[in-house]
Amino acid sequence: MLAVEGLRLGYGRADVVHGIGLTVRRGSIVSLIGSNGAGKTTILRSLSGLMKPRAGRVLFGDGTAVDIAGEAAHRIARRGIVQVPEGRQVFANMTVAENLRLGAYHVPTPEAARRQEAVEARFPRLAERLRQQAGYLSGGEQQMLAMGRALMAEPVLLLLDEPSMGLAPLIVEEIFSIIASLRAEGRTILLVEQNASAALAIADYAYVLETGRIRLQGQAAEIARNPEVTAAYLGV
Amino acid sequence: MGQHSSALLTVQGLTRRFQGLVAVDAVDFTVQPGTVHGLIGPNGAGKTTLFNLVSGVLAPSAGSVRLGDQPLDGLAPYRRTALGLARTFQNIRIFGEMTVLENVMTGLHTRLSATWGILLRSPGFRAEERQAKAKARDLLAFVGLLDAADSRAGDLPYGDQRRLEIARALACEPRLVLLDEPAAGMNPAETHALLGLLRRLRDERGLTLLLVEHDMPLVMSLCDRLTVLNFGRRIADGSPAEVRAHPAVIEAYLGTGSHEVSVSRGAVS
Amino acid sequence: MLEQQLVNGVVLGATYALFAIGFTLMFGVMGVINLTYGVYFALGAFAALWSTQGLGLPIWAALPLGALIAGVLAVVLDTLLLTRLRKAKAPELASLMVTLGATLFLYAGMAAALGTEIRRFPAAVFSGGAYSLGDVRVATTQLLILAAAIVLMLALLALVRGSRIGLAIRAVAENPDAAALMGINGALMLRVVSFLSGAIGGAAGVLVGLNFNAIQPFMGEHMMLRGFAVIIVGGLGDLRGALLAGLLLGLAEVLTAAYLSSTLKDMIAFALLVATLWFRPLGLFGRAAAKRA
Amino acid sequence: QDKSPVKLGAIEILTGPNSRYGIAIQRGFDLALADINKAGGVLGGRPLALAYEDSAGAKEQALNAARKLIGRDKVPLILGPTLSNEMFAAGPVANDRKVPIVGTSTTANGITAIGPYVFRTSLPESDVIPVTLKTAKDKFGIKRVAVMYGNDDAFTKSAYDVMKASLEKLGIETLTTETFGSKDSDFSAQLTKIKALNPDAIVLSALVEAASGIELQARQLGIPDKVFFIGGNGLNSPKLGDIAGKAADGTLVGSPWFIGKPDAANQAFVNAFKDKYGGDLPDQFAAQAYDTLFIVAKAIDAAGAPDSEKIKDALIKVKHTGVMGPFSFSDTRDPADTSGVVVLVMKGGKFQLLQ
Amino acid sequence: MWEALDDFYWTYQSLIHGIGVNGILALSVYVVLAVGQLSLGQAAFMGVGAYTGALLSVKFGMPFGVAMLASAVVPALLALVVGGPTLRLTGVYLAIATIGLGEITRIVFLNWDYAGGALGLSNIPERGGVAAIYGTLVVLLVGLTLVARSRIGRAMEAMREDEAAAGVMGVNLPRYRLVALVVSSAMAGVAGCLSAHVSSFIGPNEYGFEAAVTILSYALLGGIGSPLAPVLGSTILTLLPEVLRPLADFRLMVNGLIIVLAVLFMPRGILPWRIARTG
Ligand SMILES: Nc1ncnc2c1ncn2[C@@H]1O[C@H](COP(=O)(O)OP(=O)(O)OP(=O)(O)O)[C@@H](O)[C@H]1O
Ligand SMILES: Nc1ncnc2c1ncn2[C@@H]1O[C@H](COP(=O)(O)OP(=O)(O)OP(=O)(O)O)[C@@H](O)[C@H]1O
Ligand SMILES: [Mg+2]
Ligand SMILES: [Mg+2]
Repeated sequence: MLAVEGLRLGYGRADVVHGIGLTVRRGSIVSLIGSNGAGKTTILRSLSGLMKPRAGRVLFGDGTAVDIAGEAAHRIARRGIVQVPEGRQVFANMTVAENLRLGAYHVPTPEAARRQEAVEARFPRLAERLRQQAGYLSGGEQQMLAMGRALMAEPVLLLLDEPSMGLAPLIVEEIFSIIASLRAEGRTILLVEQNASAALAIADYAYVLETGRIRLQGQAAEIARNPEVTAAYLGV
Repeated sequence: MGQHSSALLTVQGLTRRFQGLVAVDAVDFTVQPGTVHGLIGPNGAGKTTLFNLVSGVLAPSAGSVRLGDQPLDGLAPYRRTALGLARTFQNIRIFGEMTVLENVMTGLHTRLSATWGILLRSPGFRAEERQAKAKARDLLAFVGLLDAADSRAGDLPYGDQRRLEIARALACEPRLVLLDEPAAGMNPAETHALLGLLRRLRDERGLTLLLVEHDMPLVMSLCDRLTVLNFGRRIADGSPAEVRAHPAVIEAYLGTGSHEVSVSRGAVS
Repeated sequence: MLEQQLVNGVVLGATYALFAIGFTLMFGVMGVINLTYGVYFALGAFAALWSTQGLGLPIWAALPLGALIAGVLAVVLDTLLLTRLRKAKAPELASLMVTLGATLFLYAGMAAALGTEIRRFPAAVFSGGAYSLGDVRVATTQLLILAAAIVLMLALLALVRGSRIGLAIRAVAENPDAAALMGINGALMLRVVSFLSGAIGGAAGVLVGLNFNAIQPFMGEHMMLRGFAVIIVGGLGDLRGALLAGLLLGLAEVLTAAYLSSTLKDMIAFALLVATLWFRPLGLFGRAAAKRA
Repeated sequence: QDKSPVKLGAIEILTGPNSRYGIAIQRGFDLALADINKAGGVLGGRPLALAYEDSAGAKEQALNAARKLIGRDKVPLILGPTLSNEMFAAGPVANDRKVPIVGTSTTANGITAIGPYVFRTSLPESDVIPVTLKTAKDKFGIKRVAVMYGNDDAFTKSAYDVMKASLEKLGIETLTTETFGSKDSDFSAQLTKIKALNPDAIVLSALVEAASGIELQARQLGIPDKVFFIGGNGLNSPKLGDIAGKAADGTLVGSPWFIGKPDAANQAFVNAFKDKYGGDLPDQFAAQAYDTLFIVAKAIDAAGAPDSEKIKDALIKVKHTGVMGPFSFSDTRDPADTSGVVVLVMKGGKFQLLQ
Repeated sequence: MWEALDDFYWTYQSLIHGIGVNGILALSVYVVLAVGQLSLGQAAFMGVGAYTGALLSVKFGMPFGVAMLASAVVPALLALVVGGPTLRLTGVYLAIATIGLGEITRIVFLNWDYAGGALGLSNIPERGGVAAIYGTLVVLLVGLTLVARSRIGRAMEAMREDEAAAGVMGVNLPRYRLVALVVSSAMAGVAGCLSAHVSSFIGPNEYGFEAAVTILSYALLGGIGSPLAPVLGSTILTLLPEVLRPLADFRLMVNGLIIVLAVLFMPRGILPWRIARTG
């Protein structure tokens, strides 16, 4: 579904990601872990087109894949690759309902309404706040909104950047069960999480990133057992 | 309620409404000096709003806040800072264009007094600046950021920015520090380091902390006492053990036991 | 006399409103103080002049042509200047400065190319007609201005508030990156807004030029000051606000001149501005940015 | 024998919103320059030359230009600047350096009071307006008028001051005095008020942009044609008829010059101007400039050398009969002779001599 | 040789005055921008200062020192009066409110016959000159640099970046905003007084919207990282029209073009560097 080859990324003069490769199979959850500043967010931004790669290919699709490296973000989004960005990035001056509608921007209104019902069912908190300006939501509510907005698009490939950040334990559980159910629906997910143990618990495959290079990769369960990983990322 | 008159922070009947919504609803609690007091609750429970009310960023609809014997009601944020209150923000708000050291020195603002001396470069002013700089470097060393003292604050990785915010808050020479989700966005190893740092603040520097955090292992192992909010109301108050067993808290916030998944440490161990 | 003065006030107000609607769209949506707006006003008028004089078109054809040309220039300038700054994440005020430079350039260019003499539409263009209702007289062009202000406002309102495009425009204005993640073509939306506001500025220039029958490269400069007052009194970016505040200002000016003193006329606009901000720091319809500590 | 050109300075508004005044003046100068040089120049065969400096209508720039012309180019005399405001800034500088400076279009009060080196060839409003108003009273018997003036401009305001004084002197009743900004385009409030007062005429001090707008709107609001306008110098421009068309019919202005003046010199000037500038007609600014350069050339010849002090002394004695009629300076360095003032009336979009 | 030098100086005297005066104006707008506010009222304050100084000199024959002092105090008082309500405004709203203030001031001068009305005030005696202008400029430049490199400078930059956070750090926001406005208006007033006494004539239209935008543009072109930056900006913008004189008809166009290119390539100002504020 997604194959990244030789991806090189950077800001200004410095390279931050040094030619990495990743593969994400259709219908799987792939987890990307790494410490602060390793370059996880940078990678996700390049996959969704917010940042142009300096080198490398990003092949998307099964069979006859196309190279989407460097394509404009809105085109990539139309292909069904949707990102829940770091720092939530909700439209602060718009209402919750408008934010959700924007999530399904290219979908006719009746269909969008149907999807919104589903999202509201998942996040009752948002349903209570539909007419509130998103900027006034609490941090966790905003995170739910960012997630709900992405679900409105019914993405083919979902890129999640720390979706559980700032959420209460109960909601974190909810988020992970949503991720699991999305896979069950046949969607594909690339997951960046600080909460590595939880991420590895639901992922099929995992990559460990260290200062812009892939350090380790393998079945999620194996990675979770790797002593280096447990020491560095699971805080044991 | 068993309040001690020696409480450092006393919150009484604190209420804040936004149009129809009651974000903080007649909340009472006290924070004892030298303790770490946790404030937890579901998303949107009103924790950050309560911080805003205590630090003076928002005005309450009703209720009062006292720091020691000093009522804070109606005081602007800078006055509260001068009285010994400091805070960090849930969404990091460092001064990105300034250097790391300058960020911390800004925290010292109320502790410096030079005015005319600035224009005259008086010895008093220079001594004061020298001391301020030394003090700021001390604090950076304390949070482990001394090496980054001269870099642009906005270039720091996320976790470092959080620690810088803490150092900057400490520079205000507070008696009470309000920390809003300091561990958000940190991985378990970093959270662990943060835990050590916060402990040292309490144990070595004798500071009092009021902490909002969703990372339960951190909260449970650090806090001396917890207050739980839900829909703006206080639903529980007590020691971590008491709160963990409180049915209403489990129902509203913690979930039924299986929070191994959600809790960062301990799932694999 | 009062009736006639009310008509005068409403017509003057409508010219302010018409000018301000495009301005508030450009200013409110794109978030930059765009000083080039006055140029579109003059450019629209000149384009209409040229098409009636040079091409012999009737005025109803000259109006859209004037709007079109002004709109296109707005898009070109936005692409050349503001988009670049936006991409470079330059500080907000840099865009004010760049529009200042562009304005100097454009005014000087227009003055060089078109001369600074006042021009007027050929007599044939004018129906020149006026309706009398008892003592009250209203010219056809005045009715046209009034109608145009209302129609444009309603159309824009329908577009911005009532349609998906409007939602997308607001999203792009607020957070271009996030909007792109929603599949919205931000560059296109900004061009749409630039075009619309430039075109409205141009159309306003045609109509106002026609009404006072005096066209001159610097004709937009004077309007800018009033434009600022109107969009701030109305609340930045708010179309209804711009319409209402425009009418309010027009009426206030005319009634001041009629019943107090014409020397106070110029003052009243700004007194109204200051007074409004005193009681409503964000104007009549302005909303604070939703941002919390 | 010295054949090097004698270079004079000229400060005019050549760019920006008011450049049409400066450009009209420049054209007048250029035409005169060509004529003078064709006839052998000055000082027995030295060509005359002009160094133009743009002031863009800003007094700082007029000041900088004056200093540059005097200090660096060392010109013996400066023509201009265009606006009275600019002269108030540049005049003292030239006067201090004892370089004569000759305004061709500055009509405000107090210009020549700046100092002994400041001259002007334009008739101040105080010489022209009383003539116009008196003619209007005598010929049309006006008794009650409304007054309108642009109150944010030194030129229109000072003309208004003259109007006010001479209306009082003539015993004409002023029903109301209305003001406007020189860049306004809507005058309906003031005109509606005036209409209700039913005056015999409207006395107007405005620049031509505003004036034409006012006249158009007056008719649009139904102020009858018999209520005519009486204008100051600002209305004395062919543009008024061009822009306001029929609405301007009946407008009276006083003028030091008239395009239709039948004498040969004037007709030759008008035709030469039209030829040189693609059919554009000269206005009084061009005519004043044209004459001024001849006056200055005569003074240089009389002075015998391109020397500021000598030119100054010669200027005050110059007598010249140009397109505007006979000219000489008064003791206060203003035009001495006001007999050339004519009253014009607008008919069919063109000014004609009032019969 | 001396004569040539003297001539040179005389020729460019107004320009030299202009650069100094505009430098002071640039610093005055810098003071406001430095606390994160946007003012288009500097021209009005300058006008108030110019009229105050000129009236004292022309009508009362006061010594220049008194005129200078008064031309700092009167605009400062005006700022103090309007300061209260305008402090609630932010960003563009403040900028446009100050435009309104400027227009009202202009109209007051226009209709104030005692001060010459539309005709302005002429025959202002020549006082101060280069020494006073550049003395003031240097004193302000040094003073502001010293302030910038102190706790006050840090607080100002903090306000500019994030007001709420600065407040929580103990910065008295309303006080800083008000003081900045008052100080900057006093500076603009002094600049007005100095320029009135070297140009012999002032008129109400010199202090309108265009002047306000020009003054703001000094700081925008130069940058606000340090007090030197806006002064550099004003110097360039003052010199530009004179340097471009030979281009005649195209000079305003080229002037505009240069500004556009400068901003496109240096959006943070020609002198974007900030000064260290670590004492
Ligand atoms: N806009 C930027 N300009 C310059 N450097 C940047 C920028 N954004 C990120 N960086 C740098 O790039 C590196 C990778 O950052 P990135 O945000 O991708 O890391 P991350 O793995 O997502 O970290 P975190 O866990 O903190 O979110 C870091 O060293 C960071 O400092
Ligand atoms: N300015 C405001 N206007 C309207 N509603 C607000 C405003 N600020 C907060 N709220 C609402 O008040 C409630 C409490 O918000 P608050 O930010 O205090 O929650 P929180 O407990 O900090 O949550 P989280 O853990 O998600 O950060 C939320 O439902 C939020 O939507
Ligand atoms: Mg990240
Ligand atoms: Mg919170």
